[in-house]
Parts: sequence; structure tokens; C-alpha cells
Amino acid sequence: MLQLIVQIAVDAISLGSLLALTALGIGLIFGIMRLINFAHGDFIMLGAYALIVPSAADAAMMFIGVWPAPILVISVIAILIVVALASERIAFRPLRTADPSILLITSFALSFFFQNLVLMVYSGRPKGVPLWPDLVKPIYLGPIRVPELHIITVCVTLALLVLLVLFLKKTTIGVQMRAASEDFRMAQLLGVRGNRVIAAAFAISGLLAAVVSLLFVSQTGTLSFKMGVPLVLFAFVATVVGGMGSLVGAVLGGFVVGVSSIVFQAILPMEMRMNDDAWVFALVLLILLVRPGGLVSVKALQERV
Amino acid sequence: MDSRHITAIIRFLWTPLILSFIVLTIVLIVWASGDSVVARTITDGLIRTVLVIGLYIFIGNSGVLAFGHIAFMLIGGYAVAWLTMSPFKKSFALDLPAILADNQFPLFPSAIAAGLLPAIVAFIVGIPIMRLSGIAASIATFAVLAIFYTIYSNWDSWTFGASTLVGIPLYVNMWVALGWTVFAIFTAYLYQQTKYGLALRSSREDEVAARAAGINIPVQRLIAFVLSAFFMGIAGVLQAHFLGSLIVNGFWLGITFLSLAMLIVGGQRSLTGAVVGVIVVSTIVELLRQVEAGIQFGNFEFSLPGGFQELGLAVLMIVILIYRPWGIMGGHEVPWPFGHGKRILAGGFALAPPLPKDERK
Amino acid sequence: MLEVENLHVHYGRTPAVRGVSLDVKEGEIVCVVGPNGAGKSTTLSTIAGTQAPTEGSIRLGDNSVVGRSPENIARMGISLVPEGRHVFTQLTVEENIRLGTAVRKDRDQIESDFEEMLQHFPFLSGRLKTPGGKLSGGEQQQLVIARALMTRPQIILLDEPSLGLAPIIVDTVYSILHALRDQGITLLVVEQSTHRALENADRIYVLRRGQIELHGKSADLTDTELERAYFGFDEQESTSQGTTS
Amino acid sequence: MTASAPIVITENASSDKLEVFDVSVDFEGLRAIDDVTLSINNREVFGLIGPNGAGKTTLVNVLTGFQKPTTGRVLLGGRDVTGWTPHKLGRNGLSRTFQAVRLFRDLPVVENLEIAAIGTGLGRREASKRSIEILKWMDFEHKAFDQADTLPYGEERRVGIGRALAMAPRFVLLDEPAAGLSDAECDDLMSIISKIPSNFGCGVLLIEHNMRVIMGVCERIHVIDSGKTIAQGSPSEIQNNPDVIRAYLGSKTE
Repeated sequence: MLQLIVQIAVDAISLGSLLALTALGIGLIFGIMRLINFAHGDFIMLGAYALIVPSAADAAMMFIGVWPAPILVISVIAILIVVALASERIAFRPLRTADPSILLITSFALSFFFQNLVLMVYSGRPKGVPLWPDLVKPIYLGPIRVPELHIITVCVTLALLVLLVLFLKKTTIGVQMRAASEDFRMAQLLGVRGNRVIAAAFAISGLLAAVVSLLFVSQTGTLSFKMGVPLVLFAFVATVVGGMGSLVGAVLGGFVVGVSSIVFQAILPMEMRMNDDAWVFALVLLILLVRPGGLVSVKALQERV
Repeated sequence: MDSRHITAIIRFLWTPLILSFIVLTIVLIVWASGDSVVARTITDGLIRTVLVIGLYIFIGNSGVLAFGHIAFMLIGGYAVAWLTMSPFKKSFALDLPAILADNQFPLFPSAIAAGLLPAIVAFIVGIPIMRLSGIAASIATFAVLAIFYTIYSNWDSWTFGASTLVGIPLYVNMWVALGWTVFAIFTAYLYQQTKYGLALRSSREDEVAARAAGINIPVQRLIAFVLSAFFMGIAGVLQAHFLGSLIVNGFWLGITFLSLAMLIVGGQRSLTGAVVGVIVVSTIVELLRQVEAGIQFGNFEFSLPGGFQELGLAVLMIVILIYRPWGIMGGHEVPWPFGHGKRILAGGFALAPPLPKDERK
Repeated sequence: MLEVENLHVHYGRTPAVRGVSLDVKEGEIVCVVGPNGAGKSTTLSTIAGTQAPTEGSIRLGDNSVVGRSPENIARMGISLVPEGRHVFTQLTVEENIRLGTAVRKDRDQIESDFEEMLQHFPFLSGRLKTPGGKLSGGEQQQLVIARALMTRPQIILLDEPSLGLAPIIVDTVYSILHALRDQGITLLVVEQSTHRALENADRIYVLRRGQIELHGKSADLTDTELERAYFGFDEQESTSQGTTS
Repeated sequence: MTASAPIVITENASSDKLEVFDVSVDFEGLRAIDDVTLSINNREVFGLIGPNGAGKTTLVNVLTGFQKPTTGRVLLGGRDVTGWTPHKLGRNGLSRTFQAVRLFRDLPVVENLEIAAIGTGLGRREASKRSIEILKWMDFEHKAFDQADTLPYGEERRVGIGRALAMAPRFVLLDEPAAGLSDAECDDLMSIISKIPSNFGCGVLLIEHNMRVIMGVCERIHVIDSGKTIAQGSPSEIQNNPDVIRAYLGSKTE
């Protein structure tokens, strides 16, 4: 019984971590430019595909995936930062003043673009990728068995959250980002460079996506051109539940959605368990109806008469 | 009724008349050519038109970007399968209650019933959701889709789970699809001219001012939501009877994205935009598909790698959005080309044309 | 130093400013007064680049300001404190102040300026870690002035610094502005109160319906003159005479 | 202005009033409205003035249901309507214009008015009819089919007033209708405003900064500053009230 509870708790926190990191990537950009970036899931997917040699063959050949871990991590991060910055420059910057719904649809289109690009180059079939297979083996905490990978996921998430908080609080550009997401115009009036701040936000979202993509691939061991979609969906829902525009809300929402998803899976009777996503979304619906602004609601988004 | 009055009525109905005329013309040309492959493409396009008009009725008039409408298409499609499949074919895949399992209902009443079911669902879920605005409303509608999608994926006895349900009677051809398209065009137009449609459009323009003008926004949104769910359901019905099969997986993000893309590329704020969006996007997709298959330039054959069609569509969409953020039509309906004349208001109240300035005093 | 010539600004098709010309010389406090909707705020935000002019020129020294982005204008040395204060409520007081240094190149000067700011506004030193949103209205107003000063601007544009403040706090704010002027900082202030303008400004422009109604050194202007220009009572008399005759 | 204006609605009881009792509004500890009491009679033009930030718009928002008062009551014709939603108040005879005009920009002028008429429960036919009568009354029917966002500013404001009138209100609240208008347009506006009570059988609450307009059309004026009432009275009383002059122009500190 204890084993089961710990197992569920570890699963829940691990999934919550991935969703929180993904939600942060979305929330960071939304805060500054009111863009809900659906293509963020595809950043994650691209990061995963960067591990293998581009080819339509069924069997994946490792490329970056066999490099030594530090170089591998840095390469994937670098690739996704470039992808994120290029997306901003090419697709989103020309639309910076457009309605948020237009920005959102643009990100849909971008997502569609990336998915089909990968489909074209790598073919649509899922591929097995053994990234760091050693990490899947469990470690024992007394009588309790926990997969090492989950521990790593949680630790990496915590470390990233701490780093991000330090970045936002201690560095000049971090403080500027916080200022810009509260009042972009006022920040500009103080000479804060809008383009630079937005680019920084995209770079960080690329970095977060890279980390999620590595953790996710080591957990699942497979690649698919649609692998980013469920992540981004749940993370997107998490940012809304947490409260759009609030980074604390994004993290909180990520954990709420992740944990409730695992918990529903565990506690629902067998015949309802298949519908666990439905329960998660029902919970989301309920939270929105009770608190339309999300758990941490942000004042700047409310309209004045 | 004198001729001026008739002119006024034609002017009032100008948009739906022209739009219907355009789709009719396309259908007639294809019919005359006798090409059955193209006819299937066109039928598919007409079904898409019903679908996008269904989206437009809510999104276009309310200004609320709803992501969950495909749920209503899903509900309508399966409902019509339960009603119209032969008991013999149902017995292979489904485990329905006796009244559905043992009967095969007539097509047209079944279609109506299968449109009404999602409308009822929309009414129930809409009561709480229509109070929300902006992004919260968008997500809430999406949550509805996610819930129905998950339930239908796992509801083996009614939907055959995640597998393809086959054996739905095939009766939708170009003409049936055309009939429903024209009906959808006229209904959407007449709705937006009613006081309900007008009240809802006012809330799209300015929520605060609309509330001050006595408009109960949640109620007005709910009306549009239910009406749009009906047409989404009908689109599901048409698709089921056109393909003869259904798969839950087909009612998820792909079609959500494609239908929203059509609406937004055409221009989400006008009925004309909705129809134009379907035509333009479908044409682009078709052209890209043909280029992909290879085109002959004299002796030289030119073709593009597979998947280019989707990439091209994505790039074109981004380009259109950058240059025309409110879509190709930019919110305009088909303009009346015959200058000033006596103009009739939707309320039936005629208004004389403005006199030239110097005659007024 | 700052010269605005024949400025026209439209919001959509709405004319907000119609041919305003004004200039501010180095070390002056210049006040722009006028009723609501006169175009005062619009003039300031056009100078700061958040609003595009339809016509006219704005120059700071020898450089034209028109067509530049707000951030570049801030970097040229024009610092706008918009109406409503716009403190970053989630940022601490210190972060708010230091945000003002975004434009600066003289990194080594920043720390001494920061210390100086704490002397100017002593209440700040005890509250450096407090979120900006927790300050009272008067404190926020002082904070945004400090923040603007940290950009080391050539000129500060202040939009209704006294709005929504208790009279005693308004006096504090103006005494700070005086102290700044004494140090040679140039100020262009939008103000509703003509008296406050008369007391504090070297020169006054009265704006009404987007046009300069009256302009002069505050020493040369009288209350009555100002009131007339402000309310447009002259025209009222002339129209009423017109209807009676 | 046309001389023979159609009387659109006159059946309202002349006894009814729009009353505000002891209303206060707090925003995060800041008191925007402090214990204001006032009463507007049917068929009068009542002015509400005060310097920028005095709380006028907040008070209008309380009256029209966009802002709940922290304490106090709002009575419409003797009925307690405190806390009603804007659309319910609209249906019960309270209409308003906005400082920012807020027209339905993508729709033609006539539909802007129709929506307000529909908001009070009319069908489209009656709504069109009423809208056109009002447009004719305002000498504006020649622009009935122009899209609202193609109008010049002064005309936008006029449509805003027409829209408020199309609700056949018992009271209409005009929030700075003269802002940004030229003198000629102000004269037109004054003549429209002063005719509203007799033609529409309603009371007018006029919030304005333009003294010429206020003094020209109001019977009684109420002045607030920093959320508090500082004076009430006839235009001439107000014009000579030293408190009012001080509130506008600032205190003289000798």
C-alpha cells in the first residue's frame, strides 16, 4: 500500500514537473506579448528529433543522441533556442500588435508547419530512441522502489525553477522581463528594449522546451511527430487554470493538471479509468467556472470601463 | 408588391444569394464535366462549408474563439450512425440498447435528430460556459471537446472505441451537400439579421457598451452556440453519410485546426469570409496536392516532395495573417453593386435613400 | 532644448492636438495646463513616442524625435512619467528604481546615483524590498520620479503628478520638483491646477481643445487671465452677447 | 436641428427620480467616492462636474451597474436597484454614453441604435422604426447606413447619444459628450441635450468638463472633488462658488 502511494506520488510529481516546465515556457511568452504559443509543443518535438539522424527509415540512427551527455544537452538546448528565436523573428514579430486570437492561430500554423516538416523528413512512424536507458532502472529507498528517472526529473525541474527565479530576480534582463510582462509600454518608456526582452523570453522558452524534450524522451523512449501535442495541450490548460499571465500560476497549474491526471488514473474505478483525461478536463472546466481568471488571477488583463 | 420592393428584398438577401450562386455554379460546372473524382472533392468541400458556417455562427458573431466545436460534429456523426445503420451492420461493432439496435430509422428525420442532439448538448454545457469571456471561454469549450473525445474514444459499446466504425449508409452526394450548404448559408445570414444576431454582434464589437444597451450577453451567446452546434452536428451527419465510416480520432485537433484556419483566413467576422475561406484554403490544398503529384511542363516534369502541401498551407496561412490579420474579406460581406436605391432594413422598415446634399434643405 | 513645432495628433480621425508649438529651455520648469481633453497628455505621449504625430516636428537639441520608438527616445534622454504612475507592482522598490538605468552606459555612476536617490527620497531606503504595489499613492508618485531620474534624462515629462494625491503630498511632490530644478534638471509638467502651475513653473502654456490658448512667463500672468483661457469664459460672454443683440 | 421633433416616449410618471443615497466606493483602500447623495428629477438636465480624478466616472459606473458601491443605495423611481447588472438597469430605463464613445464600430449607424432598442425588448421592426425616428430627430438619417467607424469624431459622439436615447430611457447619463468637440459642434450638442427631457420624457445626468456646455444647459449642478460633494446649486451659484473654482484651479497657498 505504501509502495503504491509513493509510486503514485512520484508519478504525479514527475508528470507535474514536465507540465510545469512546459507551462512556464508558454506562460513566459504570454505574459509579455499575449501570445499563446501552441508551437511550443513542437519545439519539444524538434528537440527530440534532433537526437537522431534525419532519415525516413523505420529504425532510428542516433546522431546527437550518442554524444557525451553534457555536449548532447548543450546541443539540444542550442538548437531549440535557435528554433524559438527564428519563430519569433519570422512568424510572430510582424504580428506583434495583432489581436491575441490572430497570434494564436499563427502559432497553430507554425505548429502545423513543424509537424509536417518532421513528417516529411523523418516519416510519420513512431521511432524507438533509447536515450540514457540506464536511467530507467529503479533505485531503492528502503523498501520503496522509485525509478531513478523520476527523481532526476523532479530534481532538474526544481533546479530550473530556482535558476529561473534567480534569473528573473537577479539579472537586469530578468527584471526587465518581469517589468515588460506587467506593463510593456512603461518598460519601453524607461528605455527597455522590447525586441531584446521578447527574444530573451523566446530563448528561455526554447531552453525549457529542450529540457522537457530530453526528460520526456528518456521516459518514453519513442519519437513521434505529434509527441508535443498532448504536452502542449495539458500545459496550455495548466496556464489557464493557473491564471494566464502569472508564472507562479503556470507552475501551479502544471502541477494541478499533472497531479490530478495521475491521481484520477489511480483512484478511478477500472471502467472509468479509460476516461481519465475527461475527468481532468472536467476539473479544468469546473475551476474555470468558479474562477474564470484562473487560480492566480492577474489584474492587468481585466478591462476597465 | 412593386418592383422597387422586390429590388429591396433582393438587396437585403444579396449576400446569401450570391454565396449560394457561387457554390451552385461550382457544382454545376463539375456536374457538367462529369468527373466523379472532382465531384467527390467538391462534395467534401461543401461539407466543410457547412462545418465552417457552423463555426462562424458562433465565433463570427460573438467574437469568442471557440476551440471545442468539433465535439458537436462528433456527436452528430455518431448519432446518425446509431439511427441509420442497418441492425445487421450495427450488430458487428456496437452494443446498443434494443430500440437503436433493432431499428433503422429514415434518413432525413435521423439527420435532423442527429443535428438536434448536439444542439441540446450545447444548450446544457453552454449555460455555464457562456458566462465566460476571452481565453477562459476558449479553453472551456476546448475542455468540452476533450471530454467528449475521450469518452467517445473509450465508449466501445456505442462508438466501437478507437476503431473505425463502418457500414453507415452512403447517400450524401454533391446535390445533398449543396442543399445543406445553401440552407446553412441562408440560416446563418438570416440569424445574423435577427435581433438576436444583431445583439450578439454588438457584444463582439464592445462588451461594455452592449451590456449598457441592455443586452444579456450570456443568453445571446447561448442562442448562437446552440444554433451553431446544430450545423456542426449536420456537418458530422453529412460526413458520416459521405464516407460511410466514422473514427473518433478524426474529430480532434487536425480538423479543429483546419476548420479554424479556413474561417480565419477567409475572415472570421463575415459569412462571406467563412465561405471564401473554405474555397481559398481548399483550392490551395488542392493545387499543392497536384504540384506534389507532379505537373508536366512540356517534356519537363516538375514535382515536389510529399508533405509539401501541408507546409505550403502553413506558410501561406502565416503570410495571409501577416498581411490581412482580419482575413481575406476583412469582415465585409458581398457588396451590393448597383449603387443607391431604396434600402430595406432587416426589420422590414424601408428607408429612402439619402438625398443629394443640395436637395436636402 | 526641447522644441515642438506645429504638432498635430489624431486618434483615428479624432483630432486631439491641433497645431501646438512649445519649447522648453534647459533648466526650466514649464507647465502645460488646461481642462480635460485639451490634448495635454497626448502632447506628452507624442513627445515620448507612444503616439505618432500626423504633422509637425519635435526636436531634442539637434536631433529629431519623430518616428523613433519609445525606447529609443528614452535613450535619447527624454523620460516620460505617464499619468497613473505605472509603478511595476510586482517588482520591488529597488527593482523599480534600477529599471530606470536600462538606458545608461555610464555603469560606474549608477551606484552613486542610487545612493543620491535614497537621500532625495528617504522613505525609500527602508522599503527597498517592498513590492511597488504596496506603496501608497504619494509614495508611488515619488518612486516613479526617482525611477525617471535614474535614467539621467535631459528632460523629464511629468503627466499630472498631483492627480489623486492628498494636498499635503502634492506639496511634497512639488518641493521635490523644485529641488530637481535647482539642480538644473529640466521639467515639462502637465498640470490641471493653474495655481500650482503659477507657483511652480517658470513658464506656462494653457492648452484648450488641442490648441495653445495662452503662453507666458508665470511672473507675467494673472489668475484671471489664466482662468479665462482655461475655461474659455471669454467666448461664452461673446456668444451670449451675440445671442442677445 | 429640426424643429418638429417626434416625441418618442413620454408615458413615464413624472414623479420618478434617480436617487443616490450615501454611496461610497473603495478601491484597494483608496476611497474613490465618499458618501455622495444626490437626486435627479425626471425631465431635468442635471450637471455633475469635478476636476480630473474626482470620481465622476466611478459614480456613473455605480449608477449604471458597472461598479458595485461599497456602501449606500441607488434608487430608480423609488425602487432599490443597487447591485443590478448593467443590462437589467438598461432594460429598466437607465442608459448611458461613454467617455470613449464605444460605438459598435463594424456596424452601420442605424444598427448601433437598433441594438439599444432591441436591448429594451423590442423586435427588429419596431427597433428600426424607433432608430430612424431618432436619427431623423438628430438630423442624421442621411448617414444611417454608414459604418460607425467611418464617422468623424463629432458625429460618433452624436451617434453615441442617439444610441442611449434609443433605449427610451427614464434617465440618460451622458459621460463627457463634449470632449474633443469644436465650438460649432458644442452648440449643436447643447441644443440636442436641452431638448432631450421634453422630447423623450426623461432626465439627463450630464458629466462634462466644458463649462460653457454645463452652464448653458443644466438646471442644477452637483460638484464633487476627491470623491466628496463640495457644492450643489444653480449654474450661477456654482460659477461664483469659491470652493468650486479652487477645486478646479488648485488651492492658493499664500
